[in-house]
Amino acid sequence: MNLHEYQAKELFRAAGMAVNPGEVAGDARAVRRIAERWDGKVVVKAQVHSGGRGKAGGVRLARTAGEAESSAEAILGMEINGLAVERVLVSPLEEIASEAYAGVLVDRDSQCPVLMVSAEGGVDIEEVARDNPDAIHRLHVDPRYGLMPHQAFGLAGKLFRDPAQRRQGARIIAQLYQVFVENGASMAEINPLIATAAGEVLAIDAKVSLDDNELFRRPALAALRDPGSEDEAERKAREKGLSFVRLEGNVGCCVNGAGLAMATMDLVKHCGGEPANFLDIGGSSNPDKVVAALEIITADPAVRVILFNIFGGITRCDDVARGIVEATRRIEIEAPIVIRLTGTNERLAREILADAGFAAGTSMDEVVQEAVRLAG
Amino acid sequence: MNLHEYQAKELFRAAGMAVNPGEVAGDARAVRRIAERWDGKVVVKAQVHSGGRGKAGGVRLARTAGEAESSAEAILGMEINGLAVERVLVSPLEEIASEAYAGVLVDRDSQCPVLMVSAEGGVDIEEVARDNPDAIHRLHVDPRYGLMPHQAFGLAGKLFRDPAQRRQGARIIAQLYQVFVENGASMAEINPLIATAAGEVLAIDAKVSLDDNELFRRPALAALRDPGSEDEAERKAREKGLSFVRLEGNVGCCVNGAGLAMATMDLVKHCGGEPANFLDIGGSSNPDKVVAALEIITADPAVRVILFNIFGGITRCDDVARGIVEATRRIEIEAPIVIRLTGTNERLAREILADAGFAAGTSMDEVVQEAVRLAG
Amino acid sequence: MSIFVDEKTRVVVQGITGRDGSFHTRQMMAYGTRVVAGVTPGKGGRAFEGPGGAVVPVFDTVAEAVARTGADASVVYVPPAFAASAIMEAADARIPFVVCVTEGIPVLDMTRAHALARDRGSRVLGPNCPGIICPGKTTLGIIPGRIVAPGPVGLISRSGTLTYEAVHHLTRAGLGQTACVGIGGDPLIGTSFVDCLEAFAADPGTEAVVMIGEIGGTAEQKAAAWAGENLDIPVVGFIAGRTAPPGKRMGHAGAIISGSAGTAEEKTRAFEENGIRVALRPSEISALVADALGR
Amino acid sequence: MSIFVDEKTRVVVQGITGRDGSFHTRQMMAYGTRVVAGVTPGKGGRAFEGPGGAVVPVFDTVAEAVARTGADASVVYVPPAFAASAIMEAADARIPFVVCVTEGIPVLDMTRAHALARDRGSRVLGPNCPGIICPGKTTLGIIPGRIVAPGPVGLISRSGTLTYEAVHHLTRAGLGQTACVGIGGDPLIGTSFVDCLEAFAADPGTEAVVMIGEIGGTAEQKAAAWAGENLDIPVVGFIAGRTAPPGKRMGHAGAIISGSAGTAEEKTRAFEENGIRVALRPSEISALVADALGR
Repeated sequence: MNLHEYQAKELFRAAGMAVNPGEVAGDARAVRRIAERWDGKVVVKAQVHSGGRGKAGGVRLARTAGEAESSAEAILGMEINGLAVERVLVSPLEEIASEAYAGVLVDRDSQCPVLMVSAEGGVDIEEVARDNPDAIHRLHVDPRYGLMPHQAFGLAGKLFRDPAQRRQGARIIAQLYQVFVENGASMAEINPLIATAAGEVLAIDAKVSLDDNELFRRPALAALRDPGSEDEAERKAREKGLSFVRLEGNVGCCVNGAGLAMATMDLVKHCGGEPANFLDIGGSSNPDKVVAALEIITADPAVRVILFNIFGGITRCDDVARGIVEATRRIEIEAPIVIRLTGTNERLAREILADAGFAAGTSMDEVVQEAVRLAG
Repeated sequence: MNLHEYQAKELFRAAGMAVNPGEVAGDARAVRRIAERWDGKVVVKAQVHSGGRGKAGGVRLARTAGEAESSAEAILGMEINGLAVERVLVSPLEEIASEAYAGVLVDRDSQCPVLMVSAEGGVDIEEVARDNPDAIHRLHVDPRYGLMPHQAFGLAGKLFRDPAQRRQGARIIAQLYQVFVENGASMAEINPLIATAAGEVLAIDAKVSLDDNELFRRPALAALRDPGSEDEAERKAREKGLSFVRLEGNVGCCVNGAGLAMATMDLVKHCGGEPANFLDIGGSSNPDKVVAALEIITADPAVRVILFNIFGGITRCDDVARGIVEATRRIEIEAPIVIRLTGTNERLAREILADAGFAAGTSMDEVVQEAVRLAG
Repeated sequence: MSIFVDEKTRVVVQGITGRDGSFHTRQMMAYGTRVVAGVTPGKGGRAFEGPGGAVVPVFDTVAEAVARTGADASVVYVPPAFAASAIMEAADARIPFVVCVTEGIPVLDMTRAHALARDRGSRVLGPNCPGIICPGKTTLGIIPGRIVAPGPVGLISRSGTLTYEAVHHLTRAGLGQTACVGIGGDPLIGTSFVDCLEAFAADPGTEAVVMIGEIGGTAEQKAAAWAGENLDIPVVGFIAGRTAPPGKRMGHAGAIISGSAGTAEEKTRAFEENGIRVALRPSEISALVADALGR
Repeated sequence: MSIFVDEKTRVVVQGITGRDGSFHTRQMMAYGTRVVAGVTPGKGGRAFEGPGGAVVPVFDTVAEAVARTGADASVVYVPPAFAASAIMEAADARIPFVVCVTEGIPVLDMTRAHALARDRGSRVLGPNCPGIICPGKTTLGIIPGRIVAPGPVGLISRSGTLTYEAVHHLTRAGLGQTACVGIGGDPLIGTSFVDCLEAFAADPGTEAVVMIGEIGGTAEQKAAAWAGENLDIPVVGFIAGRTAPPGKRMGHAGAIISGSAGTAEEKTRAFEENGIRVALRPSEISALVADALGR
C-alpha cells in the first residue's frame, strides 16, 4: 500500500527526522492562505500515487501567494497516470545546495533490507541505476543486528564531505531505516535529501510503501489508505480477498492461483486474444468469492467473454461451479462464459453446471482458444 | 544499582505486566489508610536493598487496618542487614494457588541473557539451585533474535499446566525479558510469580538491578537511586569516580587497579592485619581523586594506618604524591601513611613526597608488613 | 529417487488442529507421508485422528515433538501473523527441513526467520508454497497426490496450480517425476531454483528438469546460469507473466516487475542462452521433456 | 615467539585523536608497534603525529582504514557509550583481532558486540583490559613496555596493575615473557583464559604459564581443568580477592562473588587439583616459575 508524500513525511517526523515543513490542502483558496505564511515562496505538489509527478506538471513553484493559488488550481483535478489529484502539499521553498538520494527496501537475493544512497539525488533513481550504476551505493543490513551506527555513517560519507553534514546525514539514514522497520514498510525513500544553502541536511520528499501483509497488525497505518486513489474494481477485489489487476483487453479471466492466472492471460494473448484482467480467486473453496469475481469482471464494459480456468487442488471444482450458477442467478451476465475445470470434485462440478445449462472443458488450450474465438 | 520492589513493579507495569496493586508509604498512619481500601487484608513489606526481608521480620500480613498500622510501625525504622527501613509497600493479600519463579540475568559463559524459571517459587532461588538444581530451567536468549515466542511459551510450560495460565505465564516471561533489555538491567526477577485461587497469573514480588554502566543514558532510571539506602562513604566514592567497599579492619588501603587493590587487601590479611576497605583510585592521574580517597578513608574511625600501593602505568606516581601532600594540607590526618610507589614518574614522586616529609618504599611486601605493624 | 525428503522422513505438522492443517495432514497421511507429530500451542496432549484410525500425538512445542518422536521435517500451516514465528520455532528445534505453506507473511518477519534458519542449519521451503511431493514416497504440503507419478523428471516451480497443470501433462504423457517442488511465490523464499537444481543434479534418478518461473526478481536468470554451467541433464522452462504490466503485483507478492529487471522476456532469454528450451504454453512442456529424453 | 599478534601485526587505533587514544598510540609506536591507521569519525583525512616524526593517517571508518592500509588488528580507546559500536565496526570490517581497553561498557551492549564478533570471525580481547604485549615485538593496549622482557613465560591475567606487579617480579628475576595478556575484568570478555592457554600451548617459545585470576565467575576453574587435561608445560597461579566479601563488586564489574561460586577458595582448589601451584603473594610468583622451569 502506497502512502502519499504528506503521510510518509508524518512517519519521518515521528521518528525525529529533519523534514521540511508542509501543509496539505484540497482547494486553491486554502493553498493561498498556507502560502502566505511563507511569503508566497512555496512549492505546490500533487499528492497522488504515481511517479513522474514533476514531468506531468504536478509540482509547481510559486513566488507569490497568488501564484501558489493558481498553481493549485492547475494541479487540483488534474489527472496523473489516470489518477485524479485531490490534494496538494504546500511547502516553503528551500535553497538547495546539493541533492542526494536515500532509500531502503528488502533485497530478494540477500533476504535482507538493503539501503541505497546516491549523491545523484533529485532525479529518477532507476535512471541513475541504469546510466551510472556506480553512483549508487548499497548496504545490506543484517536483520539480526539492525543498522549499526558505523554503517549509517559510512553511507552518509558517500553523500556529504562536510563532517557536520555527514553526521546529520547518518542520523537521517538511521531514522529512514527505523521508519522502514517500525512501520512494516516494503520501501521507504527520500529523493531528494538536500543540503540547504545554510548547510542543513533535510528530507524534502518522502515515499513509503507499506507491506500489505503488515496492515492487519497496524490499524493506524491501514487507516491511511486513500480510497480515492484506488481503482474501484481493485478496491472491491481487495475487500473480497481476490487478487485483481485491470488490463486493456476483452477476455475476462477467472483463475485459481497466481501462476496459472498469469499463464492463462499469456495463453489468451498467445492465441490472438487480449486479457481484460488478472484475477486469482485464491485457494479457498468459496462460492461467494466466485460471485464477487464475476461481479468485478462483468462491471468492465469491455469484457466480451468470461473465461474460467480452474485446476482443483485445495480449490474444489464444485464450489466454483456453485459460484458460477449462483452469480448467473443474481446478476445479469450478457457475455458468454467458457469454463475449464479439472481436479478435486470435478465430476460433481460438471453435474452442477450441466443442470444450469453450462458445459465445461478439461483442456486449458481448447477452452482458451474458444474464449478468444468468442471475444472475436 | 538496585531498585526497590515498588520501583521495579512500576517498570513491570509499564511493560503491561500483570502485577498485584500496591502503594508505598513512609509512616504507619498512611499505611492504615491504604490498608482500609483493601478491608485491612494486606501485606506490608519493607522497601530495602537487602535479601531475606521475610526472615528479618520485614514482611508482615495483616487482617485489619489496625494490624496493618502496627505492622508498619514495627517495620519502619527497623534495620535489615544494616540498612534502615524508611518505606513500606502495602498490597492486598492474594489467595495463592501456586508459586513459581522467573528471573533473567546475563550469563558469563554463553555471553547471553539467560532466563531461569522454576515451579518452586516463593523460596530462596539460590537454595533451590543448590538443593534441587533440576527444578530450575534455563534458557539462553540469543541477543541477535531476542526472546522468541516459542521460547517464552516453552518456559511457561515448566510452570503451568493449565493452557490459559501457560499463555499468561508466557506473556509475563516475555514482559520480564522486555523490562530487562529495555531498561539496561543486570538482573530482573519475579519471586513469586503466582497463580491465584481464581486462576490468574500475577507477579507479586519484583527485583530489578540496573547495570551501572547503563545509567548515563537513562537519566530517568538513574534518578530512582535511593540515597538513603547507600553507605555514605560508598556514595561519596561513587560520586568521585572511585571504587570503594567498606570492610571491618583497621588498615586503610588506597591502590590503583582493582586486581592490585584486592591483592593488597589479601596481603594485609596474609601478614596478620585486617584491611579496612577496598579502594581503587582507577587509572586516571588526578591528585583530586587521591584527596577524595584520603577523605573517605580517614572518615572511618577504625582506620589506624593508611597504606598506599601504586604501580604506575597510566597512573602517574607524581600525581598520587601531589594528591597525598595536598590532602595532608587540607585535612587533619592522624593515622600514619605508608607508601609504596613504583613505575611512571616514580623519581619525581619521591622528590615531592620527600619535600613534604614522606618516605616511600618500592616493595609491596615490605610496605604492607610495615602497615600491619603500625596498625598494631 | 527423490530430493530433500523421502519415505523415511518423519514429519511434524505445525498448526495440525487448524482448518487447513487438519485437512492436509489427512491428505498427506493418506498419500503415505509419515506424520509422526502435530504441534498446536495449548493443545498438547491431544490426539489427532488421521485416516484409517491412525492417531498422531499433538504437542505444545516443536521441541517436545522432536524430543518425543524424532521428527526431522516440518510442515507449517499457521496463520500469517504467527507463521514466521512457527518457522523460527522449527529451526530453533533444529528441524533440518521446514515447509511453509502459509501465504501473506510480512516480509520483514521473514528476514528474521530466514536468518535464524540459516544460523540453525535448517532448509526452509517457501513460504507461500505448495510444498514438495516425491511420487510414491511422501508429500509435504498440498500438492494433490493423484496428478503425479514416479518417474525421471524433476520439477521446480514458483507457483501452485500452474505446477499442477504442468505435472498433470507430464504424468498423462507417461513422464513421471522424482520430485515436484513448489518453491513459493514470495519475494523471500528459503529454497531457490538453484538449491533444487543442485539437489536434482545429485539425484541419480532425475534425468530431466522442468523449471516453471514467473515474472519478478532474477531467480530464474541465476538458475539458468547455474544450469548452463553445471547441469548435464536437459532442462525445460516456462515463464508465466509475459502479458503482465510493470509495477503491478500479480497475486504473488514476488510477482512484480520493477524497472527492467524481472520481465518474462529477460527470463526467457536467460533460459535460452543457457540451453534451456522454453515452452510457450503449459501443454508444450511435456512434449519438450519427452523430446529431450529421446522418447 | 608470541601469541595472537607479533611484530608484523598492522594496527589501527580506534579513537586515535582522543586523550587516551593519542597518548597510548604514541607509547605503542615508541615500543615498536606498527600503527598503520587511526579512526575517528568526522576526522578522516587528518594525520596523527607519532613519536620521531612518524605520521599515521586518520580515517572516518574502520572499513576505509582496512581498505587503505591493510590493518589486521585494532585497539579501541573509545568512551564507553560508543565502545561496543566501535568493536562491532571493527568486527564488521573483518578485523581478526580487536583489543578493547575501554572500561564501563554496558553489558547488554557487549552481548551484541560479542555475538557479531563471533559471526564475523573476530577475536576480541577485553573489554576493560590492558591489552597484550609481546616483549621486543609489539604491544597493543596500555601495558608499560619497560617492565617486560623477552623470555619463555606466558602470562594471562584478568587485571591491569596486578599484572604489572607480577611481570615486574618475573622480569627482575630474569624470567622474560613470550606474551603478557590482560583478558579484562568485565563479566563478558571475548578472549578467555582457556583461549590464551590454547595459544600458549601452540607456541613453541612458551615454557611456562602464569595465570592471575580473581574472584567472580568460574573462568579460572575452567582454565584449570583445561590445563590439567591438555597442557604439558608448568602453570603457576594467583587469585586476588581472598578477603573480598560476597555480593560486593570489587572495582571490576566481573569481580563479584555471587552464591558459593566464584570465591578465591574455589578457584585456588581448582588450580591445585589440576597441578597448578598457587602463589599466596604476588612476589612469590616468580620464585614458583623459576622452580617450575628448573632455574
